[in-house]
Amino acid sequence: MNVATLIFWPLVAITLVGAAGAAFARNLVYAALSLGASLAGIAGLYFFLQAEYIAVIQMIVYVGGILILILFGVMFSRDIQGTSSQSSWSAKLLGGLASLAALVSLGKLSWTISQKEGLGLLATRSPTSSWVGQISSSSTTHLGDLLMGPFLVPFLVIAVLLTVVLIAALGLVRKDAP
Amino acid sequence: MMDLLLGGPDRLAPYLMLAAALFALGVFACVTRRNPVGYLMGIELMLNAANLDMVAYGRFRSETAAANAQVGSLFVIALAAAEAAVALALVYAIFQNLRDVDLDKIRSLNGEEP
Amino acid sequence: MIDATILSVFLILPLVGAILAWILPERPNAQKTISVSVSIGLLAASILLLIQSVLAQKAGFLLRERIPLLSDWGIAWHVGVDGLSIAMLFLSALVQFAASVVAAPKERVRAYHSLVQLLFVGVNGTFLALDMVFFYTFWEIMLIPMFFLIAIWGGDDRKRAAVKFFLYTMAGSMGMLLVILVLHYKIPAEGVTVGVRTAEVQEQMTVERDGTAQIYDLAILSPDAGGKLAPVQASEIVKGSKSSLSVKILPNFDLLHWKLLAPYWANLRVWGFALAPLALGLLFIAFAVKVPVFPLHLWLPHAHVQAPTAISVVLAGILLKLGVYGLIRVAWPIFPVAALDGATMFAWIGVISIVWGAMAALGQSDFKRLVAYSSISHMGFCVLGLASATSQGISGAAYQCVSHGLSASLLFLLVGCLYDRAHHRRVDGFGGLAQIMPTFSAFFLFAAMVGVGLPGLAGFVGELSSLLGAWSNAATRVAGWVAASGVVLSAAYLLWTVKRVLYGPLRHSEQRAFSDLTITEWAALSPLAVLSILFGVWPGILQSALGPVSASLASHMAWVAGLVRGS
Amino acid sequence: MNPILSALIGLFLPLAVSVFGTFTWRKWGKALDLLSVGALLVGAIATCLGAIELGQSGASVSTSVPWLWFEGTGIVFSLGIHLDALGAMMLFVVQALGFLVLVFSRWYLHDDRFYGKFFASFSFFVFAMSGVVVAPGLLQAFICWELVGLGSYFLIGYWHDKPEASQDPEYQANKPFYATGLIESKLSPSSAQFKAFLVNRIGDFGFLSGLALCAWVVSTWSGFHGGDPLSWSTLFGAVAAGAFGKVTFLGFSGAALLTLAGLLVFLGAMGKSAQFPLHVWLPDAMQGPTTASAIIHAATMVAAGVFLTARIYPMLTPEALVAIQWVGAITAFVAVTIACVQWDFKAVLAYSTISQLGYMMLGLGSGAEAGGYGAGVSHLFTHAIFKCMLFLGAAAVIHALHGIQDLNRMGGLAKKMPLTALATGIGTLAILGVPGFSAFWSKDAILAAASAKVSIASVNGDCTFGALIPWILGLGTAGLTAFYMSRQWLLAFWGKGRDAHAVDHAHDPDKPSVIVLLVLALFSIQAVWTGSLNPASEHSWLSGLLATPLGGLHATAVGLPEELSRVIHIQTMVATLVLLVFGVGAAWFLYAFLPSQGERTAQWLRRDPPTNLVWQWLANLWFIDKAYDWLFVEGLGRRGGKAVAQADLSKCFSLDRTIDEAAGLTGWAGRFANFFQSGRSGAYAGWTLLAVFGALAIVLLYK
Repeated sequence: MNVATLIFWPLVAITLVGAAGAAFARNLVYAALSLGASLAGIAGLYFFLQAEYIAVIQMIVYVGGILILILFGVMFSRDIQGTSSQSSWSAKLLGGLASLAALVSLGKLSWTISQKEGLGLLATRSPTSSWVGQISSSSTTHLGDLLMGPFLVPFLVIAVLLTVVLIAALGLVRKDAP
Repeated sequence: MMDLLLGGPDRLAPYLMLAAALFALGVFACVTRRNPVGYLMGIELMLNAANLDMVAYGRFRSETAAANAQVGSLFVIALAAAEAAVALALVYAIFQNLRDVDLDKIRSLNGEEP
Repeated sequence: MIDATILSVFLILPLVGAILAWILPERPNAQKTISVSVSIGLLAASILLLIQSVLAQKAGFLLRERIPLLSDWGIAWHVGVDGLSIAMLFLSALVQFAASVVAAPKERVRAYHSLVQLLFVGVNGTFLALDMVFFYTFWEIMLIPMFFLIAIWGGDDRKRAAVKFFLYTMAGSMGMLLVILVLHYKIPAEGVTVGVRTAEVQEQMTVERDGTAQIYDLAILSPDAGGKLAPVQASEIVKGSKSSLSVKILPNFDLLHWKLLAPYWANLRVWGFALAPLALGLLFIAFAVKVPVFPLHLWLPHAHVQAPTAISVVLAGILLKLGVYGLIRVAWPIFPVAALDGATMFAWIGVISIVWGAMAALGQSDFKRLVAYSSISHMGFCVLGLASATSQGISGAAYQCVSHGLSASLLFLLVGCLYDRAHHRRVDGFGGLAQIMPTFSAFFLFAAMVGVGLPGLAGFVGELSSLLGAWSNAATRVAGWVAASGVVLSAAYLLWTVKRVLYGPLRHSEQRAFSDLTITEWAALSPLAVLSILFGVWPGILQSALGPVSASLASHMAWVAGLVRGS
Repeated sequence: MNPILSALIGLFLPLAVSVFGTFTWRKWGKALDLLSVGALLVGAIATCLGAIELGQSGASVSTSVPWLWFEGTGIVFSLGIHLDALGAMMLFVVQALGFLVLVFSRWYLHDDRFYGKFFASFSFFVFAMSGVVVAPGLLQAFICWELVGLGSYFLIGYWHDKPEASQDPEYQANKPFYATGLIESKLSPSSAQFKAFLVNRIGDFGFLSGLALCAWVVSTWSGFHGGDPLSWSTLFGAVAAGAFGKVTFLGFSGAALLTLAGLLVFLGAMGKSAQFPLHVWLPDAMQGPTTASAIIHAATMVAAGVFLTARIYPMLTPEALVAIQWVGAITAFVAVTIACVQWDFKAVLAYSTISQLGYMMLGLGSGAEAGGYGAGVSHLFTHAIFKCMLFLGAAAVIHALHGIQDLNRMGGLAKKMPLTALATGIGTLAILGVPGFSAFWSKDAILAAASAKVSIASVNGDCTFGALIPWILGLGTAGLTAFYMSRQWLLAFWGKGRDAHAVDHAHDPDKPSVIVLLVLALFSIQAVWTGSLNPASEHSWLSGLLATPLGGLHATAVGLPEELSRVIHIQTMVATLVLLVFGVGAAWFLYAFLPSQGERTAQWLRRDPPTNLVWQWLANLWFIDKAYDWLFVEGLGRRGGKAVAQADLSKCFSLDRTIDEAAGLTGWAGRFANFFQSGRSGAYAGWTLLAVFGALAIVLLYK
């Protein structure tokens, strides 16, 4: 049990509990806030995976942007408390079944794959405690090279898409929109 | 004990298991929420689960794979942002028209009057 | 002179017609002109082919084209015409012409004409296709326009009739789909090597650039000096120096390859059951619904009664023939042994259809229903002839298809003429029409006589050949004898109708105002009548096209049966 | 003239006229008659020259073109022309009689509303019959056979717009008290033509089956090397070579199978030649114009059956011949009894025709070695001539009386139309078999043959009482023939007119028609046929002709010693003469000596139950037509048809219910599917995800 492990497991717990809150909390504001916690936890996990840039982006875009948007959206609801808009038992049953199926199937898949880790299916190189916490600048530089190199066209497309989406969103919320 | 079962941060299993759990929770949220915002949160959870999976796989495979996976997850985040923006705009539009955003009450496509 | 591209004309022309009819503004004459021009174009193309086929007098495919599309699945665009399909294409174009010329519905003209053209895309495609995927696709494509044509422009009970038609045919073709899939998956991935009949090789052989021989685009193999299978030079086959010829067939959907595999299918077992009888049974049901034979015919009178005149003409004139065509082209070649084993049963099914249809026709008071039952009775001869699996019987079945296409079209057109004037179809609502509509009466008597099978008209040749075929096979002989009673019954119901409708004093004086045939009615009727005489007086024309194909199929069946039973 | 060419002219000239006439008779009907008369004149002359060219040499000529063939079987059916002495003679008779009848028809139908149509139909009919006569094989015989049926269909239904007698107020008003069972009380021309065609089709069922049977047997015969299996030479060659012994059908083989084949083809002949029990169409066919009856019932349609039986003689086994003889004898007797009580001028002739056709079959069935073949065929020719004339005479009478056919309203016509009376009288004498007239020769030959057959059988020691019956029936028929034919002539022409109003204005036909009658009367004299007054002359012109087709068949028995044969002939002659005297005497006593037969009949019927019973039985035509009506028309046709039609529609039988259930299943499936489509987007997502991940979970867990 080293320092990395000590940080790692609480992060996992935060992520999981936050997600559970997002899924189960009756009050939408609580749900949104716990979602934020979960997203932040994931950002922390990205550090463990040496994806510092993604971690930062996760914090900025998700926690800083999308979460705020969601909180705005919550305000449109009449029943933020969730007292009257309780979902029916059939919906809960269906949701439970579907999520159980997802959990079982994905869990089984993940289990199988992680067991095969040593069988050459994936590289055996693993993040060791020696580099946990160290920021590798090369990773970000490399990412920049990729985005401006082989992934230039998708990058541009995404940029265009974002522009279009913003304009479309504006169009949708215009006063005289249908 | 978890260490023994799943390993630690230097093993692949905990990341994948966490992602699976996140995904399942996202599914549950999607199905049960009657509010579109709650629905959106479910979707965000599922997207994040996928992203986490992707980055983890990349890291445990090779340096190149890790970089490519990160580019991919970057795109996913961008798309998620766009999607959230559109979704919120839709919620606003619905709210403007119907003064409510309860998904269970929006059933015009099923032949029912709102 | 002509190559296989002409075949696509049969699909593209009606398709273009359908699109044109749809996009042009709704004006009855415009749409009608398109329909008629398309059918004339098809008629010209099919006559061109027919002449070629009559001159060639060969069993092989006159034109054939095979373009692999999805090689992994063995799906190919494989179309081709031999004498049989050319005759059918000709009949199809003729029926289309007659159906286009007569009065069409007045409302929703664009949709009507588009659907009719689309229907003929399906019909022609089925006659052309040699790949089971496309055969099935075209087979099903036919259903949709027909469904709407009955359901939109039909009589009072049109929806029910359309649904009935759809369900019967669909239920039948499900079995066909199952058989197609099973057969495909029963060809092992490494392929099957089967022997081929020398006569078939001689009929169908094509020569590659390097001089090797191919049959249906498969290299013909023969053991070389070392005993290994190797491609054979065409010249060696012509010389006859190679005796044991075989081909190797990989998983595919090719109808002709499946025909070559007939000995393989005959010995195949699935879950402990012999595959061939089951599969043949399913295929027979699929095609028999269309023919239709006795217990599966119930959709036909209903559909006929409800359908508008032109659609009845199409239904009786060409759609029923697809059933027989399917039996000749698909069911019999692939499962010859099972077909021969079941010959007695199939023959009796045909005979029951003949007698039952005729008896039911005797008891009808609705004109269209009467003609519909007469169709069932006449098509029974096709099944009888096919059951015998002899050269006479098979060509008789094909010939009967053409002649019944002519006679039934004539009868339905004439009933339509009456309906246009009287607005009802009760047989007893007419009487003595010969006095006021002499030309109509002449045509009606003529059509009845074609149906009766009067020698000198087309109907006789088909019936005679079918009967001769049935008598030539020990398994179907008794059935053939009973079937001969059909000549009495057909005379009974058709001429009784003639008597009631045409002769005697004028029964309803208001019918005195009826006009005789109009120019368009003349135009629709006379080609059919002329051909009825031509094919009756000089059957050699059609027989040159149909005979070699029939004989080839008969000897294929006999050969496979010998091979399988001998082993 | 080349016989083939002459036959082609005889075939296609009338065909051309009829095709032309079909399209033009409305416009140019008046010109069409001359065209068709001219065509048949040319045909008659040509075929006469052809027959002379062919001569009595016994040679035959034939030519054919392939018509229908089947690849891989070697079968090539051909159409063409096959002429031997018999065929050439028959062809000439058909064409010549056709010509004469047409000449007569120009007068008879001159003011008819369908004038031109008659000539078109008639020409077609002559074409079809010529086609049967020159047929080179069984198939062409069948084809033209059917066309003959079509021709008769046209001719019988000539006045197609006439109502049924039962719905005709005019007829009902004038109906005589004895009209029960009379043909005219039943059918309209359109019904009669339908009945004729349908009854003939029953025969054709047999013909077609027999044809198919022969085609099958011959094409599997080892001696068959391609070609037409049904051509006379191949067919008879196969029969002679025992091809029928090698195959089995329904347990029949060899001679039994050959008998079956022969009888099946003979069934066709029974239809056309109106043999019991398929004779019912012929009396009704009287609804056509009388001149049409003259050709249908003399030389053509009904003769076709006899001609065909003669043609297929080599394939008829002794057993088949016995059956044919019985059929002929029964037919002759049944018809002759019915003819005795008919009061309709044409009905008497109709039943007389049936009875004479029965005679011919009786003759043919007696077998070649008893002389039956020659006798039957001779009677075919002689009967053709005098029956044609009798019908034309009837036409003259009916025309003169403006459509009256009732014998009760005639009488005394001899004074008004002497030439017709003379010609008809000669015809009657001929049919009676009075010495010196043609039937004396041919009918006695038939009876002699029937007798000779018995003698041959007794010589061979297998004579049974049953074998005597056809002969006895034949003799009885001879006597009754004398009775009813003289009755008819006496009632029509003798004595005083009973319906003065009608009879007073009667007159002979115009000159050409009278000449036709007299020419035919001339040919009713025996010497014209045999070339000598001695009826037993072996070397007569016609017997020489008949000797040829099958190589040495004679009109006299060859299976017996000559003295015995002569004794039989003389016995027969004496017997028939005695019967003749009795028959004519009875007719004279009842219908000429005693007056007022109408009232007398009525009194008889009231007074004498047994007579009444017999009269009812005969007047109702042995109840055969009634039985058919009940059994086939009402029973099988109307009720059977209705029953089947209803069964076909009924739910319990049809698959409709299944279809409905299937439709219900679809509806249920729809409602089931509707459960998933609640309209809640969350539910949609839930079901989709559940399906995807459920499937994935199952796959992953149970792989």
